[in-house]
Amino acid sequence: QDLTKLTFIQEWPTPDGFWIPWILGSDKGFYSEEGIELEIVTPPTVADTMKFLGTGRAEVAFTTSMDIVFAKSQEAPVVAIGRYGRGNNWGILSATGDKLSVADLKGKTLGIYNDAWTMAQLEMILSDAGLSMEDIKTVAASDDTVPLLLQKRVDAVTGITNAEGTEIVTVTGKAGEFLPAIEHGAPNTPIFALAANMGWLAKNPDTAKAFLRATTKSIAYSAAHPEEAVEAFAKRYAKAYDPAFIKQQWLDTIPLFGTTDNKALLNDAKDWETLVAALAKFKVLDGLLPATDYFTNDYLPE
Amino acid sequence: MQPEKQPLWRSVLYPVIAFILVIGIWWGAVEFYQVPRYVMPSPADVWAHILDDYRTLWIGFQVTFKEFLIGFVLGAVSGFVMAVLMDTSKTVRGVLYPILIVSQAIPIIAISAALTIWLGFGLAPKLVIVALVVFFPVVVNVLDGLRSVDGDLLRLARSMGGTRWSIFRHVKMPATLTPLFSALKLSATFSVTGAVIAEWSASTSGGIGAYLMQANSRLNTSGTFAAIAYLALLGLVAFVLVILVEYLLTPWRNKPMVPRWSTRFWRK
Amino acid sequence: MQPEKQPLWRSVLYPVIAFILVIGIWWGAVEFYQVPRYVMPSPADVWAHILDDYRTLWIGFQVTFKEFLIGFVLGAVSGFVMAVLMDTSKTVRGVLYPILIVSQAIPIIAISAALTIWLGFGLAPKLVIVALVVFFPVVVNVLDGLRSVDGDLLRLARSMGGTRWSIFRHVKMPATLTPLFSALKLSATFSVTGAVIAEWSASTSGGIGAYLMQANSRLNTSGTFAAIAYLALLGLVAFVLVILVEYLLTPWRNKPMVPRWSTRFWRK
Amino acid sequence: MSTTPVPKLRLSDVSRQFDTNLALAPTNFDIAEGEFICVVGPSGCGKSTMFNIIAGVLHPSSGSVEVDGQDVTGKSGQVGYMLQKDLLLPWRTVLDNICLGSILHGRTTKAQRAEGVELAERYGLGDYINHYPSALSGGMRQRVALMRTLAMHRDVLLLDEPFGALDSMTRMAMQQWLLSVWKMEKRTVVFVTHDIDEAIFLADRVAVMSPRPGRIRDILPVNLPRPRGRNVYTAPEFLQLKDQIMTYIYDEKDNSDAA
Amino acid sequence: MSTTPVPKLRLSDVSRQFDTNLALAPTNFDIAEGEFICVVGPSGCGKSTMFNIIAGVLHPSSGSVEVDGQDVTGKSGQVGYMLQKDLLLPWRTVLDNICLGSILHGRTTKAQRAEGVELAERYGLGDYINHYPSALSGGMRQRVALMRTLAMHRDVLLLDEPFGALDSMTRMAMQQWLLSVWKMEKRTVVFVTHDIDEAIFLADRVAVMSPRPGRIRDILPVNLPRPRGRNVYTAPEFLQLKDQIMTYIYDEKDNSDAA
Ligand SMILES: Nc1ncnc2c1ncn2[C@@H]1O[C@H](COP(=O)(O)OP(=O)(O)OP(=O)(O)O)[C@@H](O)[C@H]1O
Ligand SMILES: Nc1ncnc2c1ncn2[C@@H]1O[C@H](COP(=O)(O)OP(=O)(O)OP(=O)(O)O)[C@@H](O)[C@H]1O
Ligand SMILES: [Mg+2]
Ligand SMILES: [Mg+2]
Repeated sequence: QDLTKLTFIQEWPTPDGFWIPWILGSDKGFYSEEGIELEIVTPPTVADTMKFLGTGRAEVAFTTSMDIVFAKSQEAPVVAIGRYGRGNNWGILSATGDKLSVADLKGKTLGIYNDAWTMAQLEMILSDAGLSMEDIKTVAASDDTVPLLLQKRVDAVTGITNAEGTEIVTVTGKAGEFLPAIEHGAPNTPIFALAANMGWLAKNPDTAKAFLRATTKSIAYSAAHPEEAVEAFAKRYAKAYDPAFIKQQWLDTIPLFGTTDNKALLNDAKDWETLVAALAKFKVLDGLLPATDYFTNDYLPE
Repeated sequence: MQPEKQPLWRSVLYPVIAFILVIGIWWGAVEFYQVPRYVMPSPADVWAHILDDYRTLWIGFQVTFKEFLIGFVLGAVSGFVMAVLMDTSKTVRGVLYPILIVSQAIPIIAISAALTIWLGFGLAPKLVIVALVVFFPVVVNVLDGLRSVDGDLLRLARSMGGTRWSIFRHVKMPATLTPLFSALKLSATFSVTGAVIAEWSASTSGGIGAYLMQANSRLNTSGTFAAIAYLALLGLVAFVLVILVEYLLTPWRNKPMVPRWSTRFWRK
Repeated sequence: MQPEKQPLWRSVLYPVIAFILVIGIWWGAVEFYQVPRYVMPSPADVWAHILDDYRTLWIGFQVTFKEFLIGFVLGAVSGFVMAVLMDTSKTVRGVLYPILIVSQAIPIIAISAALTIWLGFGLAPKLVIVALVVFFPVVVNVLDGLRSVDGDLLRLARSMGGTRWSIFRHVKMPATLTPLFSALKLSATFSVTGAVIAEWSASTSGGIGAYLMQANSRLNTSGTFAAIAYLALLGLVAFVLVILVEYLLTPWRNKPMVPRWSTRFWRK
Repeated sequence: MSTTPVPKLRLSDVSRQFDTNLALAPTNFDIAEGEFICVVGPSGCGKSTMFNIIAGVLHPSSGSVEVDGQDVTGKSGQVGYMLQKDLLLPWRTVLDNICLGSILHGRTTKAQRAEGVELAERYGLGDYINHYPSALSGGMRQRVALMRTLAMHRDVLLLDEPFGALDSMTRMAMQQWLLSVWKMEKRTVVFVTHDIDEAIFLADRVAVMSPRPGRIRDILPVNLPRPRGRNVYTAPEFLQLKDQIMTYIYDEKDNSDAA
Repeated sequence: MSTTPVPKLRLSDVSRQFDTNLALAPTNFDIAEGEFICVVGPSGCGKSTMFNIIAGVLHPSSGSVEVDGQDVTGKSGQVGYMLQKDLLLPWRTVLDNICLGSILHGRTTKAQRAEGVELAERYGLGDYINHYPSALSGGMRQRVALMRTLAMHRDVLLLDEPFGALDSMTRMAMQQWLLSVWKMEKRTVVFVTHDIDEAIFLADRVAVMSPRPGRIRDILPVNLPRPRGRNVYTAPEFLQLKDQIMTYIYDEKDNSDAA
């Protein structure tokens, strides 16, 4: 049987536990069963994913909701075809036993992941306590902010529970303190998404459906077999990774899907509306479109 | 890479033609291939962005320029000192040379995190990163310069009763200026890249490198290319600066006489 | 940066001392300052990691070496051609030189996405990135070499009825070998860094650069430093390779006679 | 003057101007087949300019150059040419350097290389054909440079201060050697030198040039018998010629600042 | 020999071995105050080795060097020293190059610089004190190099082929100039040259050296009256000395391969 090659561009340059479904799915043959040969490629920087998707260099992408919004504001022909996770687990992490409130942030130094969504949410949280960006000092590190936190070079870092949070647990053996953004004005909408090039989508609806079917199946299987999932990852990326970290990350990720049935990837129109409204309110960018322009559920399995 | 002796109109005209050529090809390509804006903007987009955000860009330019300048001088000076150190003994040279060569293969980004942890978020780690870019070429060239001083000249200086220090000061050191500057010219623009990488590593600065990264993360290609344009400008400034300093420090290469303002000028 | 003529035992002993020194200082510092493992591992940790994962690292080494090698040759050849082109006319030189200089200030990572979009995810963009690292020094040095050929020698060759091409082939071109190789030596190890950046740019490869990034992104410092060790090795191999090729291609610099196996050797 | 009806080399009103500087005033000079002509004159009097014109690598501002009655003005490759600097290619063997002419014309044939070897053997460098020039002494290098010129098979050889860079003792040996080569090869030689002793020792006729503008001031025949040994330096005719040339050169008023 | 009771410069059994090569066999040589000694000999006969030992930059394998009866073996800074290469510092003005000795001893005083200017003016380079060496001709550069040596105020000057790189005409002018300097400054000069004419023209005594091992073969007094003009080249005494030196040099059996 001839397989259709599908280029799947990732959100950032380095593999991590989020990718487990398609890694394990490829190994188990879930994609080839659907006639797809999945080529997983990484971008130079987090910003380049949408360039590859928009120009059709890649057909599908693992990305963030925010990147889709930014890309569409630049008229890139991309659209979300599925969500990855349900809610917003982004927030501010600090060392174990050093729990911070929003008001405590005044005058503190924060290690941040340098993207637009981080800045936007940070502003939302700060305004909840009547603060602004002027009241804190931010440090953007290209790779990782966690070592800075552990070495007490910064007082706190921004991040999500199943990445930065996982790191803190793996290194120190204890969970860090977490200040969730959703409790302080940020919208509780999914961070990650699967996206596709719209031109390709129009011409290859069946392949798109096949891709999402296989992915849905992979998520369900990976959630049910975490040990196998971590093994598949370790096999592909050898010892460049700390297996303990990957395992922890996947375990931290599974609950975020909510369900792992056919509805796992379903886009919720309300989520998108909330997001667009928040972006408009905080003037994060110009050129916002109606919420329904950002996603489609047409290619999801029934 | 000594710039050619040429009439002034040429040394202005040629870069202008070069500039027009680059802009023209860029614009033509963007129009002809219908390159989408989120991949590559047209020169007009970039120009509009620069006009729109010139204040931030200008501040960024100054920040990055400062990082470049201090780091560059630091790297040049420490490279020079290292070369002098290595010139003193065969053993020192033999041991340090392999370390230097191999160290070049280590990507700076891989050690920038450790640098930040040791040195904090201030200027220090950025200066070190810029300095590292200049360091190696300077060591190699200055060492070559020191070792190529004519043995007869050294013998003559000794026969005149020169001490080790005075011979170094007056005979060997000035002989390293030409190779030193050729190393500096080769690494001037490249160390601007060093400053950018440094800003990415741990950025509290509002430099052009940080601007580039932020614009890039928002798919704001006009912003990205505006930053690149400023970096190109910074590279040009860096290069011209090195040439200028060389011109001032090595008057004997361009002039038949010592300049009148020099303390070495003899008035009857 | 011609390596010194020294007895064999020295050219082995010195690097060994250098190696021991680096490892010793590293180990001592890690122990003394109680540096945590997630900041910097001890040499023993790294060694353990290498033993544990040698297969992947070895494959990665080969992948990266291939990228380096092809890209390096590509960059050297195209730099050479560019220099020859620029040597033909003052105008071409005058226009291209400023472009070349300024282009050095643009960080490769800022354009690597565009490169990948044009050239795909395969080897091509990686080769271009490595080639870019070598390109500039080669152009500068070869151009200098071409322009420093003695005018009297050229006049002599013309008086002997040489054509433009045969004079280029037999008189000018061989004169560029020495500056060409000094550029290659200066950029050999550095272009290993180029290969690493290239792998970060669009990585479907399993090279050492990709390994480094993966390890680095998740605080696997043993993995990071294992990758750095392999990169250092790669840099050393690159450097030694260039020296070796230079030795073979320029026998007149080391030997009094043409080697017996050469076609230029005359047998009575 | 011992000119034959058709001279081997004829300069007719050859001159050359560089911007406002008349490097060579219109010059006429006939040289017979097999003659050995030496040209002496202070620095900057246009000797190299004249040679570059004859060799065809510099265009004269006026006048023409004829070889065997053929106009060769501006044509290169008609005469052999050699300079003070040996200009050997360091990356080529002695043999290849001797054969450089044919290399520049494409490939060297086996026969051409064999001829180069024969030349090297005949003139005492047979053991060095596979060496690189860096392995040779200054005198040996100049000999190779001359063989390179000989291997071009041109009847006229222009030698521009070929021994100027050698120490006096090596130089004397080279002069002897050059005369023996000239005798065997029967070429027409024009030889530029700063050294008056050398000029008289070698030449059939000595052309004395003077600068500003560069021109031939006089041509003096040397009637010393050949072969000439060390004893000619003390011959009265030699001393008288030397004195005359010195007078020409040092009593020109504007040479006091030449040093 | 015209030696005074205590010679200005005395070499006693000075020799130097390089590995297995005896560059200079044990040599004795006394030089009187104010004498002008020329040393001739083929390449490699140990002339520069001898100079380096006298200048104190090379240790002899045996023997001692005395200046005014004082043992100065291995001590540098006792004599003035000048080489064929002018070795001017390109980044220093002519004046600074002349004052290099005092610069190397710390700072130049105003007086030292004024003295340098005076030297330059006295010997025809007054207009060039603020120039860089690159703006000067070869002859001018050598004159600066000699002034640098004079400014050191050493009684003994060692000149190692100072004019070897100049063309013959510039060279003659420089010889005249050197003699005038020597006459005014009243120094003791030891002058190495390859050129026999030059040696005889300049010297009070000519030391002829021969190689393998390097040694002084003979010392010939030159009894030509001073000041010497161009006419000395044709004086019978000159020609006879020249012939004798040539015989010494060229009839040594192992010099045939020197070229
Ligand atoms: N390419 C050139 N452009 C301008 N002027 C030149 C050029 N070549 C030579 N001249 C000038 O022409 C005059 C004659 O120079 P030429 O080299 O022929 O002298 P020469 O007799 O060979 O001197 P030398 O003995 O130093 O070799 C000099 O004044 C020189 O400056
Ligand atoms: N530093 C050295 N190491 C080994 N051998 C040397 C050294 N310096 C000189 N020699 C040898 O000593 C001998 C004498 O050399 P020296 O330079 O004194 O000769 P010279 O008479 O000055 O020759 P030239 O006329 O070429 O200057 C030569 O055989 C030379 O090879
Ligand atoms: Mg000339
Ligand atoms: Mg010598």
